[in-house]
Amino acid sequence: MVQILLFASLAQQAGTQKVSLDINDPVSVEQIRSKLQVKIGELKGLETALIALNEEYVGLTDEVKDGDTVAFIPPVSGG
Amino acid sequence: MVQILLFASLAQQAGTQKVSLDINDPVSVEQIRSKLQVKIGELKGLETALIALNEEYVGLTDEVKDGDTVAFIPPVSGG
Amino acid sequence: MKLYNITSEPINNQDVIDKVIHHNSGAVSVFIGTVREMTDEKKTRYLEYEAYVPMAEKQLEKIGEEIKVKWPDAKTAITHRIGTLQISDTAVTIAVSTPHRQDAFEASRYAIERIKEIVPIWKKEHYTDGEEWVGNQKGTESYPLGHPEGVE
Amino acid sequence: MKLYNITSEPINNQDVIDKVIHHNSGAVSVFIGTVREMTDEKKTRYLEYEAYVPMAEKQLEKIGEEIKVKWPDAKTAITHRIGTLQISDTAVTIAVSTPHRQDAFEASRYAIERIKEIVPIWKKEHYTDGEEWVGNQKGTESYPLGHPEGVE
Repeated sequence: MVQILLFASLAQQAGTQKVSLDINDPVSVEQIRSKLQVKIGELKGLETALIALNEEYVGLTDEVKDGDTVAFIPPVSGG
Repeated sequence: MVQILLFASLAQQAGTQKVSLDINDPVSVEQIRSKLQVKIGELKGLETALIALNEEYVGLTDEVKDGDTVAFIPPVSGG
Repeated sequence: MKLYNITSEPINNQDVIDKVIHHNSGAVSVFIGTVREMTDEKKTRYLEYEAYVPMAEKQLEKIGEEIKVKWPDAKTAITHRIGTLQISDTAVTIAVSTPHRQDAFEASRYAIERIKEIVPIWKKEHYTDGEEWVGNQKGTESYPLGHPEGVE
Repeated sequence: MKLYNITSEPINNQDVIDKVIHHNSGAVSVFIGTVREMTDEKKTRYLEYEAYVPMAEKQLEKIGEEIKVKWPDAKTAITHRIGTLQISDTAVTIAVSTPHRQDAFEASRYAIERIKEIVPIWKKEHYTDGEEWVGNQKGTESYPLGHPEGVE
């Protein structure tokens, strides 16, 4: 199982901060994003959000394994 | 009477922070400095010290009147 | 003593400052971000901050490490508050100590710029006439390089 | 509430910060000067600061006015301590608030540079091997322009 985290406007649109996805074999970050959209529908800003795998920024081709956490990070605005 | 104020190394050399000078007519700041040296002897750094008249920086040609305060300001080092 | 901290409590500035003062610091540059009422014509009633807390603390620590590379004698502490903040409340306090003042100013400024680039914290403005997540949340523009500068 | 202050008491940083935070400030840059132990090979035991107090407070106020001209939305407060200070004690705290952060950093930095130019405060270092007034007190060099820059 892969845990998906959503924040800010993404969480607001999804109505939740956490979504779980089942995967059998390792898949790419990009595939996780597609699966998420299939599961919960289109989220504005999801395509441009940065992505963190286990709390580190990654690219679309990085590999996601069972047990990982994938977070979608819309443009940050702290400070 | 004109009150002279000395600070830091100047006060240390003079052994005092305050010196009084009697003047009859207005004199220049430069003349005050000369009179001070006559009265208490040479002070290292006096010639290069900035001078304040009644708490404002002035030049050597400004006029000092009875009742004024003249302060000799060696290079500052606050902060 | 946690140098890089996300908290839901009010920030005590002196606590952050105390973390970086030591016998060979001579200068501390502190940056405090507070909630401002007016932004152009819009009036803020209050703000909400949300964070991906464990990653945000890691990213703050990463900023501290970047500072250490650029200014080896610097010591950095950063606390960012989350939750609901009122006008004039402190959202973030950054303290950087160095032996000499120029470095402290530069490093402190570097820290706040980097926070706005790489730390997963989000601000929602509650204006008198509506609310919005700050920072182009609609995704109509992407980051200039597709990712925040410096993120590998 | 005195915005420009020479004191012989320990400085409370938060008191200085509170003087400049208001509903339309969004950033405060605080500069804190502390007593450093090592300067090159010399080890400081303690420092003494002396000031021409009424003129020093006037000059601090003048710096605040200069900042107001350069950064009209800035609000500035400065407290400088005098007397005997131990290692890590705070000698000076400058707080500048502005609506946006760049101005706060620049104005705060401007303030500390100007303090070192025009405010009649003197520091005497008490090293482990002797003592000296800091700042070319022997008068072997004059100010580059014969006076601190900006003094008319």
